[in-house]
Amino acid sequence: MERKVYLDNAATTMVRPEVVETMNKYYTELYGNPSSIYEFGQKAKKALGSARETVAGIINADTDEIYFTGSGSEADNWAIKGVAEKYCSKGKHIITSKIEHHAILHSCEYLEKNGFEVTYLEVDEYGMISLDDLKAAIKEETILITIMFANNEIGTIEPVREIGAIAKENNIFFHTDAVQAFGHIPIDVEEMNIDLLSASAHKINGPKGVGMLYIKKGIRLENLIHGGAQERKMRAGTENVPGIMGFAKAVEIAGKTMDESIEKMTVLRDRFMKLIPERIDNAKLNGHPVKRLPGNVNFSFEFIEGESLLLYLDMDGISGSSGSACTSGALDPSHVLMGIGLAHEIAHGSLRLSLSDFNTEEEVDYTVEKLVNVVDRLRQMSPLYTGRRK
Amino acid sequence: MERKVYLDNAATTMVRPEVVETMNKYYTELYGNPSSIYEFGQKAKKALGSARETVAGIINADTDEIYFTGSGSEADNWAIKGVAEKYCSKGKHIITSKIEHHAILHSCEYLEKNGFEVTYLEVDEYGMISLDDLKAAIKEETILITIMFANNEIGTIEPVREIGAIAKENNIFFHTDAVQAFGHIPIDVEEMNIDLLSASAHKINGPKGVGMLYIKKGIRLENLIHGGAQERKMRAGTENVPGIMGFAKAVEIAGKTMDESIEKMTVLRDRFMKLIPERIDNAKLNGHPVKRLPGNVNFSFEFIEGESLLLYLDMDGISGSSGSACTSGALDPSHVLMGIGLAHEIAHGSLRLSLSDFNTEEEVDYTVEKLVNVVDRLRQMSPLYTGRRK
Amino acid sequence: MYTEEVMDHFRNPRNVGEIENANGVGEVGNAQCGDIMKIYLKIEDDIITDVKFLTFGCGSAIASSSMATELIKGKSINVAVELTNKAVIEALGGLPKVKVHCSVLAEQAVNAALHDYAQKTGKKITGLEDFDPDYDVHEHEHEYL
Amino acid sequence: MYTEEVMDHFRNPRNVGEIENANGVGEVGNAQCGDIMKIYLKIEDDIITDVKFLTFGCGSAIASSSMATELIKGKSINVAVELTNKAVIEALGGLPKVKVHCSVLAEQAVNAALHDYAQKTGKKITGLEDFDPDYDVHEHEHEYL
Ligand SMILES: Cc1ncc(COP(=O)(O)O)c(C=O)c1O
Ligand SMILES: Cc1ncc(COP(=O)(O)O)c(C=O)c1O
Repeated sequence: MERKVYLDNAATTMVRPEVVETMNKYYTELYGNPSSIYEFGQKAKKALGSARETVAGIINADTDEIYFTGSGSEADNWAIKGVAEKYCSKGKHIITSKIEHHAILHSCEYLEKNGFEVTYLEVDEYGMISLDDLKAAIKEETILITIMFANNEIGTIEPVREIGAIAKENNIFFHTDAVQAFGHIPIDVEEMNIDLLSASAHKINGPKGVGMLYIKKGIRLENLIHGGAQERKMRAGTENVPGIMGFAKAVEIAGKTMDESIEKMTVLRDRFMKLIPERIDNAKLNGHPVKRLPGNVNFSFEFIEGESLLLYLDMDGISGSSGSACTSGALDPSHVLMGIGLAHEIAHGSLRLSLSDFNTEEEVDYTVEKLVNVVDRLRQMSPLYTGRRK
Repeated sequence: MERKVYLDNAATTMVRPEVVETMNKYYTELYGNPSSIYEFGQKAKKALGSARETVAGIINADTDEIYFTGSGSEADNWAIKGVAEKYCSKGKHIITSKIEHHAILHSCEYLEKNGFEVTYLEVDEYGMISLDDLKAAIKEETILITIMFANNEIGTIEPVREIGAIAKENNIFFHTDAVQAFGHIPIDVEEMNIDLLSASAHKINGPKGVGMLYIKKGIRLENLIHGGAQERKMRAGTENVPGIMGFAKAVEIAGKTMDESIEKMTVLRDRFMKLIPERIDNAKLNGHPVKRLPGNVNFSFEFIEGESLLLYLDMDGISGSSGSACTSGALDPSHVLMGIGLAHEIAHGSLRLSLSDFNTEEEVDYTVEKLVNVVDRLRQMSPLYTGRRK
Repeated sequence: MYTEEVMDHFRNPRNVGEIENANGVGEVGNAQCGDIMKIYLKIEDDIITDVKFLTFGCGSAIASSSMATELIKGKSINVAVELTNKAVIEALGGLPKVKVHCSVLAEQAVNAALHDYAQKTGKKITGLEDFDPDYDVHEHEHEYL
Repeated sequence: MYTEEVMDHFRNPRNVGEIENANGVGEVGNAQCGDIMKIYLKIEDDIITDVKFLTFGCGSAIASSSMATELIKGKSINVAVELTNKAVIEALGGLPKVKVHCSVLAEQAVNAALHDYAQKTGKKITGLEDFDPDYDVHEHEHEYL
């Protein structure tokens, strides 16, 4: 395997060299503890402040509304459990959707075990929630609406602004898991009435193990991690200064190049979305045709199974991902593909290709070429295949 | 300020160049998601497995008893809340000590708000808990004993083996916050009957933002972070592969050099402990004279206050730490110094110097020299000083 | 994740295809669960002279099918009926726990094809008495771990 | 953490020491809370001709003492009594929130010394009517934020 075409950027990304360089400085030179008063620690503290400013800037938040965490999952858990614990006297009802990330769904299930009621909104065939359903689900006891900004599997972008307006009108907190959207598409927490927002550095060419939760001023959460006075006493643990500085660097670059990057990725994405159905029969696009992340391509190929597809593509140096149960050791295919109403056997044959702006048109063409072969090869092997056998 | 003598290694450490090198490889080359099935992801998965083995090895645990976290604080929170939630039907009583880290104390306080009872054991003047007190505190409802392996401020090493024996005899889980001991002194979870143990990478020249919890086989914890199936479904979030690999590298080196490092640091520590009282009147050693971490030096200097001391030392390029309230914005000096029975005014004048094996004898002598001057200068300024004024 | 043997049989699966005049055909699994195996047998004088398979499924399903067909090719039906999922796993140098059911499917597919042959020809094959063509491995997955 | 001015006054505190024949001495704070300030005044014809201090406390306590003494040195007692903690903070280019009480202590120490002078000399100093020598700033910290 000579060639490497990385198309799994929704799972995780390569860390940019500039980001690595930034981090290395803080690993070996400016490694002081920001809580220490000597100059060496104060330098780290100052750096943290500037990182917070950068991260706040890209979503139009205030610097002191940004709390760094150890992952997107931690931010999601914290937002949901933190609101639930602090505001349970107001009510114990939460609204979310069926196609959230497991960090949201399993946090909600945890709360259900602890006496909360959760409404899981259905989505349409594109993965879009219905605003009417949302309105109908709101009750006196609803304290939180948590709907993702964009879906990680099918790339569908939810009507966040409208959700924010509904939440505000009803005086309910609105959290959005923006792990897939943050740094990729424009977000304005002010304009969109977002109260809490989760993000993760490793989805934007930053380091793994660093995330953040934006908490609108005035909202109090119970801590998820108790201990030291870091993050204004809200999230304990010696600050991961190198990771946070790397995150900020990645955000800075993402912010500067966003327009360009959206344009570039959209061209590549649309090329995939045009070529695949042209070259392969019975290929179904998953997710919304237009309201989707610029980097997300998701197709189901009838008669074949996703893991084999991935493994054959891997042999051609192409890294993708699938919602097939077989890739996860689960019995059912992904809840997202089920959520948009795919039949099991169709869902099993799904492929997600997720772009970064390091990808090229030539890689798209190479991938399509290989994909045509691989899909054909697997179909020739499949007892379900109804087309011509060779 | 030309010179830099870093003596705050109990707060955080410089990342070793070998560790940085290891991490960089995983940032920019082997950045694949270990949950992905393509070869690129599988390589990361395999690496994780070997990291787990290394980390398990140094405490004589099994590979699948190691769960990586985002910090020592997360590990502490998870251990305590996780046991509390899963075993609350057995009882709601927890035993800890008065001089634990805040990650432990505040987790316990959180549980107290939620219907648990917590006994905070007193310690003697050296910071040592009493085994008789421990035994007397055990009740039918006790589900967890959590006592730190070694104290972060005064370096005292608790009688962990004996605590483990008592816990085992009484069929109670034993968690130890080993953040300060792990990788520094020998730990054997098997022999010492430790059921749960927290550690943090950045205390042993590894990266910040990576920790681990050892969970003895057979013990089930409620998740602290719900979501994806990572860490055998126990701790969600895309694995911080570079950080974990860096942690493992640091552990590997710590393991190989432990004997040598203990010897070296003990010599330096004892030099401090000999020279300081020789050169400075009214200097009181805090912590145990012998049963203490090889890298921990802690003195109280009467008549002066810790923050000024730190700032003057900083001007000479020396980074230390203090349990003074003034360094933390709190009103009272550290709970640890209060816990060992220091008077407020003495506690305010405390200084912790914590070594790594990068420190040298020459640095010790330089520090003592400067310390003599700084203490004298502050005493000359102090209205409390009873000695000769110049 | 997979051993070299699994990858070899996945990369270059042996005996892929249909046999037009097969005298034993078995299909097990279902699309809902993500794997279906269909095995075609050409049996002459109680000897499996040819065998082919079609599989819809993951890498280990394809590799298990390939390996199972190799293990029974040229064998007598009395030997073929003894093929166990463990033998398939062993021959593959192991399978991940969550993939063990693939080897069971392969065993079942061979049995189903032999069963079909027995039914069509009226022959009795010792070892197939308990064969249940509707048995669903996915519901019994844990039993094989 | 600290401004350049604070660090300058901390590094090179002005007016450190005692005045042997001081005619006004004030001490505020307590060791338990971690800061004590003692101010010595030499007053001639209502003018503070000399002032010195001793302080047990953090960096900002030392800097506040130093700055306060500079601000009243050579001033008349009627001007000195007007010294506020805000003036000290301003002259220092700001103090961190958690350190504001240090500036209050400095104001209090000056007042205490003036009060002592007034008591010893029987003079009345306008502005000291409400002075409470037992007032503990630590209990009122929030009021000055
Ligand atoms: C004894 C002890 N426990 C827990 C912690 C918390 O570790 P971390 O900062 O990695 O969260 C520390 C250090 O800060 C510590 O010294
Ligand atoms: C939508 C969404 N939410 C949450 C997460 C969790 O982020 P992390 O892996 O950083 O914990 C992910 C990615 O894994 C995601 O795509």
